Amino acid sequence: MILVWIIALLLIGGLLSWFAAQWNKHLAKWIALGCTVAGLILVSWLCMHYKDAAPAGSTWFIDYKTNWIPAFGIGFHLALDGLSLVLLLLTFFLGTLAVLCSWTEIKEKQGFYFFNLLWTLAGICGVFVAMDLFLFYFFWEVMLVPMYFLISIWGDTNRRYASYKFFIFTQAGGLLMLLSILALYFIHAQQTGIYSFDYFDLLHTAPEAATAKWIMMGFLIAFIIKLPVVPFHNWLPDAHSEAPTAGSLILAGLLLKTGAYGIIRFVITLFPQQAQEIAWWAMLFAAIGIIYGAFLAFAQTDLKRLIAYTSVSHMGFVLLGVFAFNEIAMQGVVLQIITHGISTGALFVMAGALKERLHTRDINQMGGLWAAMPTMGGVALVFTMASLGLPVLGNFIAEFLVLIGAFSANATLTVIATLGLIFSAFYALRMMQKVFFGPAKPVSPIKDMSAREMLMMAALTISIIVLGLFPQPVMDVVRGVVQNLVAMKK
Amino acid sequence: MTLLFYISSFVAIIATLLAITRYHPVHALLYLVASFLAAAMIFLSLGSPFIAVLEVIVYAGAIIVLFIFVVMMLNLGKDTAFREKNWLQPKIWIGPSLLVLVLLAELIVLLIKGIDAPMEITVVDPRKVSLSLFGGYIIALEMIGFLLMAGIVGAAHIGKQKAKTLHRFLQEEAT
Amino acid sequence: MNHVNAHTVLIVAAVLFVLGLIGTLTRKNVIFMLISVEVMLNAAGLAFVAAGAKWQQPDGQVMFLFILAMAAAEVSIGLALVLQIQHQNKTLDVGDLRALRDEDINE
Amino acid sequence: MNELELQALLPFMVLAAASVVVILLIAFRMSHTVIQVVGFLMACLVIFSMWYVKDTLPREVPPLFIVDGFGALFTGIIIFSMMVVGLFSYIYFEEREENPKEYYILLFLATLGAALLTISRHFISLFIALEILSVSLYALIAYLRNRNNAVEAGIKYLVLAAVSSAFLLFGMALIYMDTGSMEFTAIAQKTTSSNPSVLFLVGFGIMLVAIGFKLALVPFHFWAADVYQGAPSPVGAFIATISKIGVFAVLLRFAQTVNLQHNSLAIAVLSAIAMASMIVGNLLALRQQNIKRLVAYSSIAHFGYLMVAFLPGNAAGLEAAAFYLMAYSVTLLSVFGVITILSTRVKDAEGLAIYKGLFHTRPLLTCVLTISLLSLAGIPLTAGFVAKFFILAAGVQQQLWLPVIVLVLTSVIGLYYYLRIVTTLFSTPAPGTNNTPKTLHPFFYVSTYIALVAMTLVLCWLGVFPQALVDGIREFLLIH
Amino acid sequence: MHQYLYLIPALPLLGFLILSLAGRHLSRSVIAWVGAGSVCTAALITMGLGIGFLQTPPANGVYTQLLWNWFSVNRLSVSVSLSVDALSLIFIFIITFVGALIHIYSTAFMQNDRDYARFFASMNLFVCSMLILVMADNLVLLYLGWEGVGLCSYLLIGFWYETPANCHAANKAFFITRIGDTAMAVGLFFLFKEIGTLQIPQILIEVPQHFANGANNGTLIAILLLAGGIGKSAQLPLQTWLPDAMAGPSPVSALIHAATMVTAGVYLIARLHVLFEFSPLAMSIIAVIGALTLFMAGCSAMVQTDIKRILAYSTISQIGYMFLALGIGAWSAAIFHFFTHAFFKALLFLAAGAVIESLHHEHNIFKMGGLKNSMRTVFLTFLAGAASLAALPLVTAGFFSKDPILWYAWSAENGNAFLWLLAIAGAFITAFYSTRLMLVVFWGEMKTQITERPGKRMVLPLIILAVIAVAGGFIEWPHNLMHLTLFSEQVQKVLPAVVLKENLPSEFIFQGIAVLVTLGGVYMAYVLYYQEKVTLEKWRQSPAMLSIRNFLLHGWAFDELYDTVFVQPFLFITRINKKDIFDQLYNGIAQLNVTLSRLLSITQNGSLRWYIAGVLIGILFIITMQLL
Repeated sequence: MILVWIIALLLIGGLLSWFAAQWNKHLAKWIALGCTVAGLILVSWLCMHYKDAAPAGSTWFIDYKTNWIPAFGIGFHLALDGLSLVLLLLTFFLGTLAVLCSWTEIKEKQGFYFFNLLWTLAGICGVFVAMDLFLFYFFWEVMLVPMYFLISIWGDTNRRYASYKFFIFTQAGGLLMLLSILALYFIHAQQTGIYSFDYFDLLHTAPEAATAKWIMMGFLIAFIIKLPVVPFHNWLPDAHSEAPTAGSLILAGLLLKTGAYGIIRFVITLFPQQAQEIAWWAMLFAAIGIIYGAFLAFAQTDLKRLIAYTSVSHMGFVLLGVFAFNEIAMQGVVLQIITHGISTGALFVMAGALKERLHTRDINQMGGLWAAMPTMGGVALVFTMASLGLPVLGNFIAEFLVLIGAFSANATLTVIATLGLIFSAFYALRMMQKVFFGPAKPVSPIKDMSAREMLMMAALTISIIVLGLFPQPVMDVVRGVVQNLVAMKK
Repeated sequence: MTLLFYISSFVAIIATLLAITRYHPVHALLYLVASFLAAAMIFLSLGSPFIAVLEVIVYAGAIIVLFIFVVMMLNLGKDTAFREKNWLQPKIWIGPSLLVLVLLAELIVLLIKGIDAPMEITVVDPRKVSLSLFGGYIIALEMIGFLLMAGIVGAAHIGKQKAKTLHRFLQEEAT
Repeated sequence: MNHVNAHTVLIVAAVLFVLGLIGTLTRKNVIFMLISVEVMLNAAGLAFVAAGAKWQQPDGQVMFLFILAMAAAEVSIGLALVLQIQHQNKTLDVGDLRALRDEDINE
Repeated sequence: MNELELQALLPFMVLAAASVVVILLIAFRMSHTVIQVVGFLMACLVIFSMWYVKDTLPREVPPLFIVDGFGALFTGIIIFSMMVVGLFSYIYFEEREENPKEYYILLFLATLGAALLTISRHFISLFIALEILSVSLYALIAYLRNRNNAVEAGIKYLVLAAVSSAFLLFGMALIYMDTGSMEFTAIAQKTTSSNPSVLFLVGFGIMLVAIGFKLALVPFHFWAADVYQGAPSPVGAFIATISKIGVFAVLLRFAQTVNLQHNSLAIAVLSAIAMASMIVGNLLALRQQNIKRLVAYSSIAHFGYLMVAFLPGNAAGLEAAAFYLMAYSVTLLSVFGVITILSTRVKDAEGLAIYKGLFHTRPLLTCVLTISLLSLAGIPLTAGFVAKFFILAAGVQQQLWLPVIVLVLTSVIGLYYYLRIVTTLFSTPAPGTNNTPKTLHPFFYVSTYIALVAMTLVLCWLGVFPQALVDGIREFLLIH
Repeated sequence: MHQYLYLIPALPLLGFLILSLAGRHLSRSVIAWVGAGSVCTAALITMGLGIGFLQTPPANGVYTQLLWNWFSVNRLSVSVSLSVDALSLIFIFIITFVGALIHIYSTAFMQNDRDYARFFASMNLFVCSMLILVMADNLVLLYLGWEGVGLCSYLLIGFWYETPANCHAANKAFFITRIGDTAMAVGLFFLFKEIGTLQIPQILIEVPQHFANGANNGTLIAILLLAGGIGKSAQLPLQTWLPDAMAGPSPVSALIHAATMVTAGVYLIARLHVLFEFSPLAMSIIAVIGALTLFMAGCSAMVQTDIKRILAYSTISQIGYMFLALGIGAWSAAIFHFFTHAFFKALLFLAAGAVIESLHHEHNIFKMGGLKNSMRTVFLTFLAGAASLAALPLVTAGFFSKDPILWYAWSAENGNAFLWLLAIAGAFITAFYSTRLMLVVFWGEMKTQITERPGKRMVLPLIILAVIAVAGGFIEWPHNLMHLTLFSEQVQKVLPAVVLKENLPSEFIFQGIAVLVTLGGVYMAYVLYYQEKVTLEKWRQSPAMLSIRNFLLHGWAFDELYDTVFVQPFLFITRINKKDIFDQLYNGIAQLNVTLSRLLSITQNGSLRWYIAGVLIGILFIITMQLL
């Protein structure tokens, strides 16, 4: 039931802040903040108590189910396991930050803005806990529309194009997934006579190999578009660079993760056989993505675009790890999902702050900012290093585990992927140098970070370092899930 | 009877052909009358005298007259004929006609394919017709009433020739 | 010898029908179009009567009756429209009735 | 024919009576408002009478009609749409130069035609009902005969409709010739025994021209855009919803009775037409700047989708189609409602420019329009999504992969132009475009707004809890 | 004692935290105290630890301390735990002790710099991560330190970030070392796949059982790890970053790019010696690389004009000696050379820094000169350093550490004449350029005015280092003269002793040759740069010599090579693909749709006849379908 409350909290909060904004602009912010913080507290409480909630021998801590559209065997089924728990935590953490970082940035239509923000978050939460495929698809789309509004209304100059691209890419994938879901549904019905979209029922359907491959493809395409994997990544740079700061934060920090989550939760578990058949190709594409993303990131001059391409590169590690099919890599993937969310999110927040001050995203217009804003420089350094995978910071653990796990699965591709570490150094340091080092450009005196930004950055920095030094707790939460996933292989 | 059928259908086709190719509206209408009369003969030969009569009265009588009435009203005469003349160049009508003839050919082929059945011509007299008309199909008859009503109301409304007093809001548009 | 082949009648009907179609396609003056339409309807009616005759049922004739009525209603409105057209743009040329169309948009 | 049959036909008689009543009102020089109100009441009366007779269904009215749940369901949709259209008509015509009174006669007659289509099971009734519908439509389309090319639209529709009904008749004649009966069940008995004869198929093929024309399926779709643009907005709504629903209903009934879907050839033709409609419709709408035309094209595409639900010819398909039609008509009605409200006295709100930045001036209307568009695009939280989902389900179940894939891809194309409008709505308004709310007859404004909001809420509600409606549909469809 | 092990890295870390978080609000003196203090304390603790270690050696010769369990996924479990044995103790000693001196020196050297706090923060962080590197008991933790020192070197090279050249140098350093690091990372993955653990002690135990002598995988792993070492220690072919790294402040060069970080490679190889011993190929590669590097870098050092670049190249070459020693299995000799080199090279850099500072940032030695009398102490200390670098026999530490290497290059089992020749040549070159440096800088007439003189805090470390640079060698004597092996016996607790060939000629001969060569180098430099400068002038005229000189001056044109082979292509690719080709693909699809739509809307031309034609086409289609 608590899961329903978490989602309802966001939905209702969104409506409230929309209406509240009609007569007081600031109320909207505060309501939004309140909701996200409340959610954060709820989820952290869950993290404290997940163990005693779990029924013995099951990796599912919470399981809530009720009818929705019985005519089609569609249920309203939410469930929570370690993976979902961790992702929920991430969602609310970044959600709170998203609200904070749009505190001053958003000038007009605030009510509607926060409405969309919260509903996107709600959709994401739903995706992470929905255990009914129809419901999953439902949430999958629900998180899309508000995000589309976020981009297309509060975005940057080229927002129209970006928002169309974002929406159409994801929608195309989504509809294919819907087809697959339906196909699976009917096959299951043929085999058992029970019409049900329930994840746990469909787990036991075994369509014959050929069909299964196609069905899996439907799922996979939807997810690798979201992830994204080269060559389906083109929506990402535009969307990320045009979206408002909070939008980029959520896109990079959470929306991409839904793709990863989908692959882990559905592709691998529903089609273990087929997934392994295509493992080699998947890892190949992952390696290509890592290198390709890094190359493009190096070439960019638009700061946010640069960061966006780094995400393309980093998400490659997720794909690589997932299809390595062993516990180490899988753990790495989970960590990568979290740490990348934090580090890239932080970079986007920074980019947003810079844009607020300099009114440009072009790194050729920046330079020598360290003198003016050493604190931000320091923070930027931390997260630059995070994105090139420096030890002590969480990303290192994630990438190290992914690679060391993947190496035993497929050495050559892993080595190619590892080259990504070199290129990541290239773009990361280039960004650092272009923005903060070098001779200071004559710009009007700019202030260093405000208290609010300090707070956000402190939160992000601490979390990334803590994850780097003490990742074990996270691993323990997801261990059960991961072991089941790996067990699928047999 | 059969002979009558063949002759009249021949006449009908010829007349129709002429009807659709005339330039002058009135000529066209006259040929149309001819073809309708021929059609009436066909009906007769198919053993439905009632319909034959109606064909003559309603079609040739009422509808065509309506046409002619309008033609007169708009006095479409020589100039229309002339415009039609230099409009109906072969390059205009060849293409569509060919397509349509292809369609005809296909239709005929398909019709031939079907099982052919010589049909005994026995006269179905007006009595039977009116029985079914006022028996089973009475509701249809009422519906036809509404159909005609719609026709009348519509025609009445659209046909209204108000002196061109535009609505007050349309002045600037008119100028 | 007092019978006609069903096909023969149908073919005659088809020919008439097709002639009407040609008329609608090729003629430019609205009145001629309406005339051609009448031809087509008449042809259809012929087919019905033939079918009725084949099964020796009155239904075919009844149908023809209805067709007749429908034709009348249609023609009345059609001619009313013709009047309007002539009244508004002083010609019955369908070629001139092209105000409603996709104009070329270049985004 | 006994009184039971009469009783079964009661709603339709009331409907017919309504038109007569309106004539009388006109005769007594009643005002527009009175006619409007009385018309509304008559519509309610129809609904009530339908509830009244519902329990006695199904009932045959040989030879022409069968009043069963199917018919009742679609008649219900039609009447509902008619009421909404009537509501819009008031504010639309009140400020037009034409005397709006005959309009209501024609409106009722057209509705009667559509309603009779849904229950007819005989070629004669089919034909006459169809003609009632179209003859009144000729007049309705050209109603404002002095402005925005109404007459042109009228003549185009008239000629094409006449041609198509000629085709219809010819096709019917062939089938009659083949089977010796014009009554669906009788035809079915003749055909199901053997696989249908050539003549029958040719006949149906030729009839398909008329059906395709009325449903604006490719390649009989050319008229749609022009007519939508030329006709008054409420009439546009009428064409887009009521007439199509009626025709689709009769098509469904015919196909069900002679179970057409078991004939591979028919399926091939129909699916070809369906796919063509989806592709062409969406592509045509892609760059369209005139919102009326855009809606026309998108409705071409939507009936393409609907054909996908028609193809399986099983219960699931039927339900999907019914649900889709409901969602679709509600959505389109609200779109046309917005257009009607935004139309100024001088001109209908066609150009997309009018809608630029509407969110700043008319937030409520914007929300209505946005949700409707999203529903047309089939985005969750709206009825359109569930409807599209049902259709996909029906298609996938029958493994009509090709049409289904085409559906998916084209609806992705479709997404683009819906989003285009939505983005326009939310973009910053162009300077100088201030469409001030109208001040005339506030009561009808309020009621129109209420209607719009209500329909929007219905859309969302159906999008989240479709179960109730699905049950309702099933319950109705079981009555036969 | 050893329960305080964690304090050694923790103290500098603490200093780093304080300075980086609160640095901008502290006064310079406080910063100085925190920055230098933390390291000095660490040094003292190390002393204590060392004494304890020598007096009462631990059971298995290792102090270990488990701090916390870092992460563990099924068979991979990594803990943050420190372990100290003789080898790492030597390194820790150098790091903390030399580090402390350099910190003290810097408090004065950086006195007037704006980012005083940032400097010390970075330095402390460096010391911390370097300590972690050498104290790590598993390779992941070692990698952590490894990357950490890389980061610090990046930050400190680019310390004066306003000048783009510095940033460029910093990036270059980071990139090139990163290449090595990545190879090393792959090595770790491979090692884990093969052996299933990354704990150093286990590895040392497992390897012998796992790899038969010269097993391919073993060699591969060894080479991958070696690549890491090469990158960090600026050996061929990854040496090009070090000369540019001189862009950083002199203390940085002294600490990072002379004494400690660049010898991390040496440490890594020594630490995993078992792995290398089991693959002869890897060993010989190390030796060859070392020999070549020491020769080529030495040649470049001969012609440099920038005082710090001279020292940089000599550093490369000296590390080349260490690699040579490692390659031929003379482990303790290598470590001993590292030991002495740390002192005299740090000394040289600091002294050079003092000189540069006094001549307001003049780097070119030919603009210096005649400082012999004006800067007495600096001169003397520098002399000590240079002598030790040139390995003047018997009186300098350099001799004692380099001589064994020369000898083993011939005599050790896998040593040979080729290596020995290169080593000898290197010795000659070294002597030559150190003498040249001395002569040009301190003799001759004065060219630049001295602005300020080094203060006490700068001189003191110089003196201390100078003393060690001279006397430090006496703890280890060659076998043939007074056999004293205080150092190597400690080292040999960890590392095996060198294996010699059979029936060798007397070691004296080789020592003699070495001495002669060295003195020859000195004399030649003396002739060329002091007695008759005319010959030099003559050479300067001849284009052949000039081109050779330039070639050497640019470090054998490695930069140009890499630029054309790697950098430019990369930049080219990224530039042409800036606008993501796949975008074109998708835009193409979009365009296609738009075009289709345009075509279709032509059919909506409003002509009624055309519409009827549409109907006709439709029925034609349907009927044709029926026909078929």
